[in-house]
Amino acid sequence: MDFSYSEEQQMLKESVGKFVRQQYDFDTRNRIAASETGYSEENWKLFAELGWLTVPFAEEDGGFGDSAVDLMVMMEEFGKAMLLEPFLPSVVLAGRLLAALGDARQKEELLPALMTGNLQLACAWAESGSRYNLANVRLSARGEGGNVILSGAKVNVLNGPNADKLLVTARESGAVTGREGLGMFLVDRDAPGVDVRAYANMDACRAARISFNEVSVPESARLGKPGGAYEALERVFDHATAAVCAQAVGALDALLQKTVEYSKTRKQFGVHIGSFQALQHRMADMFIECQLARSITVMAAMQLDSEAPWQTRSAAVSAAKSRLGRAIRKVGQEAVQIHGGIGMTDELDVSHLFRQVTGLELLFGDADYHTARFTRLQNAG
Amino acid sequence: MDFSYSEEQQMLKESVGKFVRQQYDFDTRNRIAASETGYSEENWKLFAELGWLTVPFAEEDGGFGDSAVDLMVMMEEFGKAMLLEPFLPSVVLAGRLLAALGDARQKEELLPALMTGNLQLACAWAESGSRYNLANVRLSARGEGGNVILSGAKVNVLNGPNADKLLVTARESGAVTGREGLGMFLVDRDAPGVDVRAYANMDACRAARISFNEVSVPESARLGKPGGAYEALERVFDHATAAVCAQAVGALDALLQKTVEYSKTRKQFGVHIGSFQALQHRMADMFIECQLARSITVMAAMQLDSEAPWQTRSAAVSAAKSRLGRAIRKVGQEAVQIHGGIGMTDELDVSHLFRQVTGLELLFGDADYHTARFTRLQNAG
Amino acid sequence: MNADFSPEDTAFRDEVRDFLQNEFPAEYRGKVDAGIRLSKDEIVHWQKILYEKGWAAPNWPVEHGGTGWSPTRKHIFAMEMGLIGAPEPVAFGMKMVAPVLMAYGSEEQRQRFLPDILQSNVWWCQGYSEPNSGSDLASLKTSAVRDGDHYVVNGAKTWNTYGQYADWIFCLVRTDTTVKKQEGISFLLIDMHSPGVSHKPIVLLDGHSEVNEIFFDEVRVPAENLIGEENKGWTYAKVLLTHERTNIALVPRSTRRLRALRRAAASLDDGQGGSMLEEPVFSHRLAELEIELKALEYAELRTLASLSVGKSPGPESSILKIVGTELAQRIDEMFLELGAYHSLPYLPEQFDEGFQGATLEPGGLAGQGLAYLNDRKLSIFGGSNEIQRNIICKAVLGL
Amino acid sequence: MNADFSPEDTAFRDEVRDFLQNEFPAEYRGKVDAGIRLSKDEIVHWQKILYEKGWAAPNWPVEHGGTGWSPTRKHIFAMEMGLIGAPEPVAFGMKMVAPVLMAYGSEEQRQRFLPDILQSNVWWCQGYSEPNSGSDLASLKTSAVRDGDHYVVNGAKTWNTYGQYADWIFCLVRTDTTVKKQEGISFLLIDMHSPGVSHKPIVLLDGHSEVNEIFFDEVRVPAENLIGEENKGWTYAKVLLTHERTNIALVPRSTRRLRALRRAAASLDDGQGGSMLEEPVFSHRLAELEIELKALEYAELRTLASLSVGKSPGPESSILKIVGTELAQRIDEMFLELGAYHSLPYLPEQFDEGFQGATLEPGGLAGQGLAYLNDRKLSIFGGSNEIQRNIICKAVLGL
Repeated sequence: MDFSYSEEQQMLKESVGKFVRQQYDFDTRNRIAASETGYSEENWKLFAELGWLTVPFAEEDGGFGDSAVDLMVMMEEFGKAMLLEPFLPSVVLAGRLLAALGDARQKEELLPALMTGNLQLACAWAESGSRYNLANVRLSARGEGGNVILSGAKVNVLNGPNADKLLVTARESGAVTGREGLGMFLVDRDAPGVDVRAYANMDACRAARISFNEVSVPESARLGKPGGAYEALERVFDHATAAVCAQAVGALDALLQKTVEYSKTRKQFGVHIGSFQALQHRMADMFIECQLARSITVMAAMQLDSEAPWQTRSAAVSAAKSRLGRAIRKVGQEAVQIHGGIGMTDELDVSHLFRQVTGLELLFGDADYHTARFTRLQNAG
Repeated sequence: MDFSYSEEQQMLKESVGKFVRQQYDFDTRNRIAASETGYSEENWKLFAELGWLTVPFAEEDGGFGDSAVDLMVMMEEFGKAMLLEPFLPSVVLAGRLLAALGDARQKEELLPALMTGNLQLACAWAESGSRYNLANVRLSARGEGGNVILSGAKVNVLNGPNADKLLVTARESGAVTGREGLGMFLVDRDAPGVDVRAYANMDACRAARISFNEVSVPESARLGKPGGAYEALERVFDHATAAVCAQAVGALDALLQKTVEYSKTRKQFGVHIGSFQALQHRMADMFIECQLARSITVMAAMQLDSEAPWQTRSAAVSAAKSRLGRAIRKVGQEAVQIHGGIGMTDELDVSHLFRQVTGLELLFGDADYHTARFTRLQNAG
Repeated sequence: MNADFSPEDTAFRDEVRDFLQNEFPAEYRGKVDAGIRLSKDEIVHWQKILYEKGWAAPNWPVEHGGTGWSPTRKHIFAMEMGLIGAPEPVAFGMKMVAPVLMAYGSEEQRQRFLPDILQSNVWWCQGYSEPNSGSDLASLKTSAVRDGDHYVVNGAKTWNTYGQYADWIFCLVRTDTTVKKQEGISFLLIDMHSPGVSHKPIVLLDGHSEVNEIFFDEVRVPAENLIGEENKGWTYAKVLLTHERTNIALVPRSTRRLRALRRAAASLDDGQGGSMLEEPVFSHRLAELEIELKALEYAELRTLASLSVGKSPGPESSILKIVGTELAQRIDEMFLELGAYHSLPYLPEQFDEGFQGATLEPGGLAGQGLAYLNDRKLSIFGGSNEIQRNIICKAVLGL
Repeated sequence: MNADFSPEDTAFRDEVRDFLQNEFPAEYRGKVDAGIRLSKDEIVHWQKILYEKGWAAPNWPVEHGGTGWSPTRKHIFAMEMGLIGAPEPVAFGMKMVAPVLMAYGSEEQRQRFLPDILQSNVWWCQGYSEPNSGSDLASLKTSAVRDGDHYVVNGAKTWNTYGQYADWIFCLVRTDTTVKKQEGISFLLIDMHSPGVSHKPIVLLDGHSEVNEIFFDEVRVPAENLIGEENKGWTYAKVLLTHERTNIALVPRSTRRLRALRRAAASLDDGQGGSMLEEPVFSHRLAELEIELKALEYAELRTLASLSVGKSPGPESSILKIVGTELAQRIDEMFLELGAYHSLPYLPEQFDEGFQGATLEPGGLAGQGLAYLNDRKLSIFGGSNEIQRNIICKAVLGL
């Protein structure tokens, strides 16, 4: 066992950390959030230049190495700064799905463009009734004259408004919740029949509700085998879930730090509120939550990079996301409460961090969902 | 709606309160706990003289009126003093069962003796695998030549070691968890085949594990109709459960009061520990728990005495016992923790109160059991 | 003790229920159910309906146009209003400044202000907190300096709920800076339309600005607008803070929301083939909240009952505030969880009057993600729950 | 970062596992599984087996007979010991007084005391807390007055775990009453068989007396038993308090108990026709504890790893203490709930050596009700969790 960062990881951490500290302060972030696309094209180009967009890909795909620990290092810094650029949905999620399911032609056509910052992707997986079950898909795919016709609707398509292409899960056969019969298709965001309703999520990142009204795509738009997308989907989501945990760890640390700092400057009844023992012990508990959140996120990343059976790795990820859910609830709420009224306002970054972590709490499954998944995976082992 | 005590209730409260304050201090209680029978025969006679043993019975049975609120008033005081006398198991539980199920002859024979303090009863309902489900009974009753033969074992028979007669639930027909087919029988504690293993519970009250090895009783020992004991059983247990809630309310108040007092006298780091805000806020939360516990216990008692359908009344009792379970956990643990090491010791009443409430937390069903029962009853309504 | 309503109270409940069914406009009810905020005009219109019925001020004494109801009836009325989602009278006039006027105002002040409050002709807001005072209310700095027949007011107030709608504000102002902080405070009524008064909306977690900062720049206030004696304002404010905190436990609101939660859970998929109400862990937590609500409801009823026999509510209201707000927040959490991805969209505008688009969320979930965010205020505003715990420690436990 | 054990560490784990399977006496294992306490003789016997193997002191440096293991191997060893239920070396000698001797004792003291600790020839106990000191350890009053070549000790110590078995006690005593309370304390070793030493068992919540009060009445202690300098004892004790708190998180123990809980739940009826493990709410909570244990285990591993690169553990050990003890207590709560009526009997004697009767509880539940009671101590002793939170506030958060 080894808990130290490699030299490359140390460099990555410093590089990302330097960027967010120097070029991503709260005001800058607010300006980006208010812009048309909700992210900075300039930053995106910079990420590509710095090679960050290659991190979640294997070397044979032209990537940096696809290590969950590398990703953790980056996501933590992104979380601290509440990064708006669609690294998670476009690269970690959709990009890795493409790498996992695409054939040589598809990968050659798209992955280099993605890694050089010239292509935006989005994954459309969730539906109104699916909750967090990746296999719960009603959107249908049926063959018609050599083409595939997609009909249905997706919700919470992260980066949907800005994506050039969508990776869409579709039911080809089997029951609504069946793992078999799930297909994956590449669809142009502007294709006829694709109706995008764009909005912002709590964390100010852009998302969309997308309807597919008899959208026709060629067979060559299929990713992977017919009806055989589920396994790769689940594994890619495990990686993305671990990345979300790391993002939350960074954000929770920021919430704790800002709360402690505020408590040392804010005076009430003639003394700093940080001198009230009742608040002190609650901040100690916030610190404990942050440390446990970090520890279990490290575990998930290390396990993902290990040789353990997939079931063990998935269980580790679910353990982490479940625990993060509880840590987010506690640290987030306490940060706002200890700040008092000012912590409720749009003016202070605390309220934005709180919204970010609340979104992360639900993304890819909340604490209850992942506790149940952990039990299922562990008992199967 | 009316939340005030009647004059009689006020008198009852004062009479019981005076007794426990003047004649039931901690040392006296410890002496009684260490005695052969674990309760005071003298006190029992006094209770009879004061008419307390008639409280849970209807006037037509020679009782005081069978009001849940009356019972609440008494049990609260008993809980404060950690009363050892078997009022709950012998009178509230077994006595009321007898009143509910017995025929005129059985009642005439036994109820007056019970109310004058000359008879001790116990109810044997729980079994090793039954948990809190009253209907889960494996102990079998089969007819044989006009007699009934009982075979099986009961656990946690409160007052079992001191009871003259046992009221025993037995499976006459139906599945192990069936409500139909449940019979109730009066058995002499000394009857052949009855094997009593006596011990003390956490609260120092005596209990027994009792085996019934082919115990033969006449048909006249049956209480109620063949296989028809369940409904009365459940209702009597609702009353007994509300009484347990009231007992816990008294004990929790005592725990809070002792903790607050201790915090005002115990010095650490040169000041009273009660001046530490972190402890203050935790004591405020203990107070809140005590108030909510009291409020919901009042609700259960008032509902039991109301004209509401039984389902509503039972749901109120389960709501109360569920909430009490949580209050007990919190107030009990905090009382010990805030006392520190001294709260762990046998010398201080706090540890005995903690053991008492821990027992009450489980008796007749813990928080989870009653939360589930509440849901079931409410959804059926 | 007796849990049953008397036949008269039962008849009263039926009367209230019928009245609300018939008179609370269906259009408003639809908006409330869909999470859309009522406009000022709509709220005022509804209050005038209550006024016509004689029910505008359940807690006022009869001589000022109140109802004279027993605590049981007040409870019944509040519960029925809450269950149907009808907005309560805006508290700042009806529940906050009015009792102060009745207790400490001059006869002239009462006649001048109370009728307009009762008839909802005038909208009040509260000027207590300041940007730097927080829970330490008495440290307020807004100054009122006597100048002939006027006070000249300078300073800023914050967390003014609905300040943008208000015609008048009741303020705590500092009239003496040379004495202990509590002793130099006066209670002053200020016309919001006076020159020098301005306000700035504060955007909160849910993207809305229901609260404001109010600025006073050389505002001249007639001295006749002073309540009671100069420098006695803290006493009046404190009495107000412990009294008249009816419905602080939010029982009717939480009752309505828990019922809505149960309905929504029954209609939503759990993603595995069942409904969320059948999901055992979710359903267990829901039951725990329903049980907590019962405990809270009876705690409130017991408090009301002890009031009716002449005792003061005192620190009991701190319990109701703490438990009531924390329960309301836990209900919000359950809605947040129930919504899953439907809880994420941040579209404050869809709950404004006049929003044209379709909401994103399925039935029962509209705005619940935002409600979770916004209701963090419950444990902060109105005397933070930390302050309430301090009150319990001091007033009850003697710590 | 790398989660996998190296092949060498895997081989080491197998060696430890085999050794424990073969050498930890089956009789002892049966007792531990049934919740029966091992006697002093049995514990000493087991420690001597470890000594023969060279594993008696995993954390000691090699020159004193320790193992010189890496943090990973120490972790493996502690985990395997915990999983089989083998008692750890009694901490007072091995983990508490020994490091102080190594750091601050004279060469003569080391040679005199360390070998007997290593070989478990001598049983130590701790004399820190006093009846009136509690968490405010430095307020201790037991006095040691120099009289020629001796100190004369008077006073009382409390919460002495296993004081009834001990041959020696290490004590904090006051040698100067004229200075700041921390500055007049010395660290003294006292032979428990000296005239004037007596002890009184303290019965705790579970009916047992594993702790004692120790009284010193004019006890004459040779001055050569003083560690380091007079009046510097607080420094030595403090170093001890933050260092060498290995296994403070109770990870191996909690791992074993959670596995036992899962096994027991699978075998016990839920009263409704299924097993308790199938009961969804129970099973959900169980999973939450298993997840908490993983977080704790990695928190501990991260702390150990940072130690191995030369950093001091410092306040991290406070986190491990708080989370570890609270998790252990939550496991106890689950056992309590699982047992239902089987958790109620109060029969301390059935877990003593030599108890003849049959236990009352079905398999897996023996003594769990008492364990719940007894383990309330975990958050009180060893520096209460309140004190640990204070340490975090001061040392980490700068509050």
